[in-house]
Amino acid sequence: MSATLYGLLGAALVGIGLFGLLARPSPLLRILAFNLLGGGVFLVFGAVARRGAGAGFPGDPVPQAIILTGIVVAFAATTLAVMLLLRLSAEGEGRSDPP
Amino acid sequence: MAELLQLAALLVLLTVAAGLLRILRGPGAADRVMAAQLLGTGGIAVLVLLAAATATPALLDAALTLALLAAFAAVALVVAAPGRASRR
Amino acid sequence: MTGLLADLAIGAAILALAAGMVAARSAFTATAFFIAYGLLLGLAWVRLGAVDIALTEAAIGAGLSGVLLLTAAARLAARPVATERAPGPLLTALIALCCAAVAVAIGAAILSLPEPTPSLAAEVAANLPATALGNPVAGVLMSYRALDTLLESAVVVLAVVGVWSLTPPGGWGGFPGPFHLRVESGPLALLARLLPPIGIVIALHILWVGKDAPGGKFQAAAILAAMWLLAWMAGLATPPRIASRRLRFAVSAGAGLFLAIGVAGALAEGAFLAYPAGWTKALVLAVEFALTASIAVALALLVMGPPEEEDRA
Amino acid sequence: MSLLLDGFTLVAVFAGILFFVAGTAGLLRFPDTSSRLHALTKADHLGLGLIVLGLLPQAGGVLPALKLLVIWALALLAGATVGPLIARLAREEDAPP
Repeated sequence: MSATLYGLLGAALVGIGLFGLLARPSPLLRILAFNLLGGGVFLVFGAVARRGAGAGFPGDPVPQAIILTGIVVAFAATTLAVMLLLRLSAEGEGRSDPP
Repeated sequence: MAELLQLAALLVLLTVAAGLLRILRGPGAADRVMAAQLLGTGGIAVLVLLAAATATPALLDAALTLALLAAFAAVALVVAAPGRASRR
Repeated sequence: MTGLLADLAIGAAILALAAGMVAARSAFTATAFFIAYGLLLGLAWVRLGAVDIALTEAAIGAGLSGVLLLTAAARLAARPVATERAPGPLLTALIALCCAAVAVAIGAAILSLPEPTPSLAAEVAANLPATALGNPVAGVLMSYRALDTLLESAVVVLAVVGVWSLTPPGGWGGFPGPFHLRVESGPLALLARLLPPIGIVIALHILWVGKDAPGGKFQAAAILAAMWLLAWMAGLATPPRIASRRLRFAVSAGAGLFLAIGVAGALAEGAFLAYPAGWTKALVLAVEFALTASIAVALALLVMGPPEEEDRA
Repeated sequence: MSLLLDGFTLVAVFAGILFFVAGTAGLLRFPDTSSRLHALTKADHLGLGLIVLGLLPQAGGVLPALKLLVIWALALLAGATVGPLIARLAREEDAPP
């Protein structure tokens, strides 16, 4: 039962994240919304893993391992996005054009 | 005993959820930082209670990580709070 | 009964924070919501029986992402980026409708999942003794899906390269990260002196225990990165210049060793990333320690960001 | 003997919860920031402290008990560090320089 609940929570997070990504102009808010979207997808994955519990494990370890990898990769992507944004804001100061 | 500890974890969780109102509504940045700090401590309490209730010592490692990083996040919250020009 | 109530409370709190984040006016508010969301997501993962992921979410979601986004929010407040106009009410409503449709579709898929859920848990349990690891998730990460872990450590190295490539023209080869961020304030300096030693011991504990219980290299690496960042934020530790060979070797050593072991496995055992019979535990440990160190350095450098202009110090 | 320990655990844990509830109520009800900070630190330190204290007999082993104490020590350290920073932030918001 709780797995389905978290699956639905994941689906709702995907919806909210997508809305934030599309309807909010502020770029940092979009990066946050993108992380919400990712969190929702991982929750859906986690709910499937929880339903696949067996052989003495509280959850199917294969999707859990993939989610773990996904969280680290999503963080790497978020840092790149944030650094691009900061460079954009630094460039926006009307600095001298690069050589 | 285990059910009572799980009930205790639930009570702490509900308290922390109520504390979220301060984050959502808090007028100033300081209020939000405080609520985030309380949420961190509440989360640690829930994890510790669940560790005892379900006898999974792994949750203690999760609580340890949370305790370590809740402080780190709270400091970052304060350092980066708006209107801090004077502190920098 | 208490379990269901806990799930409902966690779910409602996460939804409230997510909605609050999207509707937030200031970036700082949204980021404060994001940190609270990360903490609650960790509890959700514990309820879903995935303590490994709860650890990772707490370390990376609440810790590193929070600091990264907060420093970004603070610096963007000083120099906002020109953003285009927000969509009009009609368009916003249309977007909301489509997003709701996506969410409902995924929800419907969740509700109609096949009843005997296809699961690989049995296969993992059957083959776990061969990997000499007790933690199934670590077993999957290090032997069955070792390729994923190798590619992931390569992604982290590439992210560092990507972030460094954003160095402004005058700043190449300089110290990573902005200059003015470091704050010599009393309480922060106290924490920066007391926490790192404890953090390092905890990180090593989590790495070591990760073989047979939830834990492992990514969680340990995130904690180590957080400790280095804390010392850096308090002005106690200055990272080496990005041009230094040592720093670049540290970032790429983990992935390099893992790749070397993979190739050696291909030559010796005929299959890429196959561990020779008696060597599994030793090789896995070597890779785990090397990856932890490399990923910790890489994650910290990612949060610090590229070097700044020298003259703008 | 174990009944006594269980009793102690329950009393301490629920006392800790009481502080959490009081602290959160303070956080929500108090008018200005500094009084909220006062409420927060109570809930923060005493709430978690009593819960940890109550759980020590249930820890089942020295290492878990040690972990519990380290968790509490870290929470205290965090509170001690963040408290003055929050106070400075609050004062700054009320009276910007």
